[in-house]
Amino acid sequence: MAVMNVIESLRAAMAWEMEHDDDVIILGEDVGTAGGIFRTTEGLQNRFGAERVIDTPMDECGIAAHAVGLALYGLKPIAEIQFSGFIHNAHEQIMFCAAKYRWITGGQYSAPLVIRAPSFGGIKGGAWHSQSPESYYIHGGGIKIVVPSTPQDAYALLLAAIRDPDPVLILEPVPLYRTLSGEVTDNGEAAEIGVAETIRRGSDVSVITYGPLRHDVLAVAEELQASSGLNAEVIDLRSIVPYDVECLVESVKRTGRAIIVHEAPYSLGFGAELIAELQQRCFGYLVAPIDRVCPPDLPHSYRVGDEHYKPDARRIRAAMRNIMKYEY
Amino acid sequence: MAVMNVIESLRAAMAWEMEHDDDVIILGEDVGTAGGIFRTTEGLQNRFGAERVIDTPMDECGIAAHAVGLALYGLKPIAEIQFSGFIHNAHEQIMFCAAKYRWITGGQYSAPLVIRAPSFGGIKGGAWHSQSPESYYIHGGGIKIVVPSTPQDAYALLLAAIRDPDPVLILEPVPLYRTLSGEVTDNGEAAEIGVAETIRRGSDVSVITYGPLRHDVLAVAEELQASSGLNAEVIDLRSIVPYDVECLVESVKRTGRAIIVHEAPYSLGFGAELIAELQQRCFGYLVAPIDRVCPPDLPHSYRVGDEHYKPDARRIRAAMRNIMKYEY
Amino acid sequence: MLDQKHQDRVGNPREAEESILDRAAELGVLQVLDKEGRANGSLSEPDLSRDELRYFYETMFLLRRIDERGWKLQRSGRIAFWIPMRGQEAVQVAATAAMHNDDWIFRAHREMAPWLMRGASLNDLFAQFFGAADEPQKGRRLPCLIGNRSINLVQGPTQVGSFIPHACGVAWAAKLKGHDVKVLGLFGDGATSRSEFHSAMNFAGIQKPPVIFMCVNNSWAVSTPLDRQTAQADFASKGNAYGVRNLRVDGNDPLAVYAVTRQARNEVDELGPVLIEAITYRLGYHTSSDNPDLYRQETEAALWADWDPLRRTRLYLQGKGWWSDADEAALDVQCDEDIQAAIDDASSRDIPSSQSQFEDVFAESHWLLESQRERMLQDYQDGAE
Amino acid sequence: MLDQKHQDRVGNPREAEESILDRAAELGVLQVLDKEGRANGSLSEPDLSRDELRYFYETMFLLRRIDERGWKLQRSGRIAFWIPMRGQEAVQVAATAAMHNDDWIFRAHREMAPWLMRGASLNDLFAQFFGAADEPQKGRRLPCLIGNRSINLVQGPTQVGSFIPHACGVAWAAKLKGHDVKVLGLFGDGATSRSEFHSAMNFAGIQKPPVIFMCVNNSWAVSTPLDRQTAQADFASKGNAYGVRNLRVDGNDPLAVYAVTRQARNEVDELGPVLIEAITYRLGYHTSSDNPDLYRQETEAALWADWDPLRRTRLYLQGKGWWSDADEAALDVQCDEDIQAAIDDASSRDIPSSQSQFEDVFAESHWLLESQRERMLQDYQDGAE
Ligand SMILES: Cc1ncc(C[n+]2csc(CCOP(=O)(O)OP(=O)(O)O)c2C)c(N)n1
Ligand SMILES: Cc1ncc(C[n+]2csc(CCOP(=O)(O)OP(=O)(O)O)c2C)c(N)n1
Ligand SMILES: [Mg+2]
Ligand SMILES: [Mg+2]
Repeated sequence: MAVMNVIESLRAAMAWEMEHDDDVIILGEDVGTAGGIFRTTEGLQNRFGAERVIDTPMDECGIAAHAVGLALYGLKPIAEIQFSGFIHNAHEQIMFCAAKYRWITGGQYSAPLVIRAPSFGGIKGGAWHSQSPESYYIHGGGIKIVVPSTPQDAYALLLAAIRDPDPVLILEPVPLYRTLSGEVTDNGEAAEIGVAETIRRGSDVSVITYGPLRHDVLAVAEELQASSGLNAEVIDLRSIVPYDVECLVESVKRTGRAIIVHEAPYSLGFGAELIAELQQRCFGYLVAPIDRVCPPDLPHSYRVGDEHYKPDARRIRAAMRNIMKYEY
Repeated sequence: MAVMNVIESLRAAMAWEMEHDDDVIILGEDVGTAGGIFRTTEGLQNRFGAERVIDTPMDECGIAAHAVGLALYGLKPIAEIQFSGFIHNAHEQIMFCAAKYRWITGGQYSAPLVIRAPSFGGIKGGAWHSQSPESYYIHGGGIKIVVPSTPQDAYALLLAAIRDPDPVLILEPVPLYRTLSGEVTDNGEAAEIGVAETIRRGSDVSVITYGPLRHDVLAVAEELQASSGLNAEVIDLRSIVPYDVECLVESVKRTGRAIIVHEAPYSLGFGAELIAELQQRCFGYLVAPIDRVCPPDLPHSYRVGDEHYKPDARRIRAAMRNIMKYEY
Repeated sequence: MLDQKHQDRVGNPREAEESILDRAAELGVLQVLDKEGRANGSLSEPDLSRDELRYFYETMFLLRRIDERGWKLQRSGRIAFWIPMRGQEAVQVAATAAMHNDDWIFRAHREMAPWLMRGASLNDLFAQFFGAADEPQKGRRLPCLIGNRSINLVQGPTQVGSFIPHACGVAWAAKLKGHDVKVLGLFGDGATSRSEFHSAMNFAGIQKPPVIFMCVNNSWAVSTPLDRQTAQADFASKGNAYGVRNLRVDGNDPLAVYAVTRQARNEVDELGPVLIEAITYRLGYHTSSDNPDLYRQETEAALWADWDPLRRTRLYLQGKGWWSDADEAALDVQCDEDIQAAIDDASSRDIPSSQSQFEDVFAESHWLLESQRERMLQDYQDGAE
Repeated sequence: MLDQKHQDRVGNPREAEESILDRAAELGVLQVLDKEGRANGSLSEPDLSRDELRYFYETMFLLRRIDERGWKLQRSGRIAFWIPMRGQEAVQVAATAAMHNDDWIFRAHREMAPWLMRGASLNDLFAQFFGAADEPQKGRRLPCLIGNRSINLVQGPTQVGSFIPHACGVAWAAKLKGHDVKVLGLFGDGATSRSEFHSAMNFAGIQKPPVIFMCVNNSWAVSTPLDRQTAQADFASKGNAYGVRNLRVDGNDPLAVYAVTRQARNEVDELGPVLIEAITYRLGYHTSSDNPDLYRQETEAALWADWDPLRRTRLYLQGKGWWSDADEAALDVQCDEDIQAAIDDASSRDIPSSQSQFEDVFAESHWLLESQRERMLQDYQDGAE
């Protein structure tokens, strides 16, 4: 056990796996000599060589596409996209190449690459350095998505992603990179993809979230318990493809109320999918419509800032209070 | 009034607008000399010249990106993507350039291009020639989406798209191109974007759809009325960004039941968004969970075919019958 | 050529252009054979035996027959789609022969030679056209989009050009693993306009993986002629922008294609990747959905007829005394028989079940897919008429 | 240079490379000025008056002062971000001067000269850094991502290179409309790797719109040196792959940049687009978030110090007797005063309201955005502590 921040835990996971599996390689912009703009891969090029930790040209399409080829042959490439706001030119390569190879070849080939995408707001990043791109990678199928928000999850889910036989997109929590530390067991144990964590037990409402907001939601839940006795259950999804439907259904049936909180914009944010599924599976149990708290359908503005874009305590609190008061 | 098929009505709309507005130009692969692989732009290059009907290199990223530039300067480019399955490499250009220019420049510039994307299954097209890519263009905002499924709508919505001050994606119904004919008033009148059409009044369940399935859903509704007295309301959305929420809410509150039917895969298909919104706005009125009928989360298989992918009569019928029987 | 009505409907097909191959020497297009199949070109004859060359020709001949029968199957409605390869037989046969069987080949959409030359069966090939359940891709892809792992033949995603960096990445991986596996990536002139061509060339120039990029320039991308695809007169020299060696070869000359590809393969470890532009001509329609009359003059194909690879190869073999009319007649019969047998077999095979489409989305299915599958089956029951 | 601990942490910064400009003549890099600011180069002096040249220098000087103050504002926490332009002043000043004011300029991320030279105010520029509500982009973009329609200066989307085809498309549109409007598109060496560079060059070669592509080669893309960006030794000649004329120029020589850009503008209608590679060097950090010590030797900047564009331009002006120490001192004072005034003004302006972010998503808002806006306001009330 060691105390690590999120950057260190991600690095430890990559180092562990590179140490134990020669097929694991890293590629991306500035990941080698500079160790990545967040220093996530710092030291790895010196340790594993420039053949395994590769500085690429500034071409996200090319990074993803070459990772597909590397993976087809049997390597396990970890491709870093510098910021998830720059992933979009790789959309075709990720969703319609990597994610489809197994199916289109009748199971003959597959491209189990890992895409690391630093994501989420909170660093005054403006429209490109604050994105949550998951929705573009959920629809259509063929790629898994994990979203760790603690050092231990970062470690264990990145390991799981690397070992997974399918492509995996990992959305990393930029705002927590260095601000959140915790104990990490650096023993090469991977988490199971698809399993949520109930981080607070409660009986009044199920608040479902993922990403850095996990911490904000938890804080509001604690606060409301103290101030008003509202007893919320808080669930961190951790994986969004596939997600832990049993955990959610069990919780929502029990509480009768659900709120989804995420950083991606409203329309066709992942909340929409969760609501569609949960209203069907929990219909008779719901005493209020399922609510969602998320940014509006527009980009992140540098100067208006994170407070008025990503769900803040006020908005989470409002949703929790109002769902308890709901009457029809 | 003239009888036209969908191809002819689309062509008539473009011809009308090119005749009346010199700023309208067309670009895309094979749109000029050959008149498009579906012959939609047939004759337009001869009529309006090769400067206004432009054969481009085979580069969807470049087609969209140059259309952005042309639009920034004040032209109204209509960019054809040969099949919507080939739009994906233009995703960044469409969603993070065209759709964002107005906002990122503080309203100084905008890129009101039109993207014509032949879409939907039904021609044994396999995984790329049968796609419904709307979900990738809804999340994040900044581009409108229209989906005509009759010759008159094709005419009037394409005109509306060309005249709209914002980027518009028009998903054209490939399977209806030449199989569906109808009266079209070729008088330059555009439809209003954002308005649905209730194509069948009914009181038992609201079946909401768009695209070629409009016709399938209507047929099943008529059949079930005749065979079992089930009286379904059928709504063709026609626009999906923005969509006609008032029409939907009014209908669903009246019927108490809703089913969404579309050709895009399940997870984060547009149905998810509609359900999320409707379950909130119609909560107390719903007597059954909102259901969705759509393909599973996988691509279209050539040989398994359309019947087992896009919702067919059996699946639509089952959903309608079952929602009437729902009990909790 | 076109009547007035036709002229109003469509654009004006441009004047037929003479074959680039008529100016091969001047343009630096490498050749062994001249138009009449004589070894008169800039390259000397590669080291190929009589049997090998006969096999080249026989395979080219078979490809043409497959193409003709496939076209008819489509026209008669027995299969939904066809992608002609007529005129492009030499480049694919010779390039395949130049590679080792362990080498990976990424095909575009007109190359069936690797299938035939690497020991996969004709029956299984036709099974693909019919979408049989037991063909390697389980009947999922359009007819003619053939891929077969057992012979290291990859059919990438359907976006033209999207797989070029995959070819490069596979070669790079093989190099990192120290395997003696090279990669041949085949793509068209149109594909060079796509982003992925740019990415692949750029990465290849830097990383020097053992990949041979072969741009099969067949003069057209659907209706788009070369000068609407790029203002640069040739495709090979695009490699210079990326530090990638390159050359142009007569793609209708199997000896030349073999010679340059073989050399490229031999030298690729030492000298790095190569971009080979193989000049050929699409004699047929773009696909069964196409109508070339709208955009090109019929006379153009005639200008290429003398450069037909089958004709030239046959002349070469006859010149050597390695091919007789009797050989030709026997081959003709044999091809017809084999193809008929393949059609009979393939068309009687099972087609995939609707449930099979749920396989291979992920290595293991998950609850959501399973629930979608169950729901579909349930709906089939509940929704029966 | 690096202590052991440092070496373990990071990769090994490569050896410092001498300035490419030391080999300008040999490499065909066009120059007017030599290192010491004498008009000794391959190009003759362009037709620029004493006043114009003094204005060049004054603007370059002001740019450097802005950069220094901006950096400090960032370091002291008054603004969140800074993108240095130190060392790259000449190319942007001269290129702007060579274009007409009606011409559009697409900037990358290090060019502020158009803002200053086309009559937009210094105060408004600083207002952008502070994200003021009344700056043209409404405070939405990161500091230094400046755009201003009133002077035809476009700041495209933040994906590097994504706007290169937009520049091309604007020029194409102007040509179609018969306007005498040309376009200058500025982008870095790194941007050439992106898909959109490929698209823009390819379309430009074919359509010949009046666009001048200026690749500002500053030796680095964050930590990525040139030879990891492309195996081709220069960026200009990438134009050949697309039939786009191209040349290399000393980007730290404002006279040379002016001369070639002016000529390119004059000839662009007749001869088509040009790709100009302007060679300069990023003396500063990539951005305020960067740490160049991790990837490049400090000594490298020193090798470029003699090529500093301010130094050379000053030497040139002094050689002509057009610039004195007194001029320099006065300029220094003036810049400080103007900048201080701009900071005082800009930092006291209103910042955008939270509601302002809902503007400009579409030309007109729609029900969904409105309901999201109302819900947010309602939540602010209902969620108060
Ligand atoms: C990305 C993409 N755009 C468009 C298409 C439709 N399409 C199929 S083949 C083709 C032309 C390809 O031209 P080329 O690369 O020269 O190959 P050829 O067909 O001539 O063999 C086009 C446009 C596609 N499959 N993928
Ligand atoms: C598509 C994309 N990928 C990555 C980034 C992050 N990024 C910002 S600037 C930059 C380097 C740009 O290099 P170059 O084009 O040479 O311009 P320079 O910064 O040297 O002026 C990178 C990688 C980005 N903004 N966009
Ligand atoms: Mg071609
Ligand atoms: Mg640079």
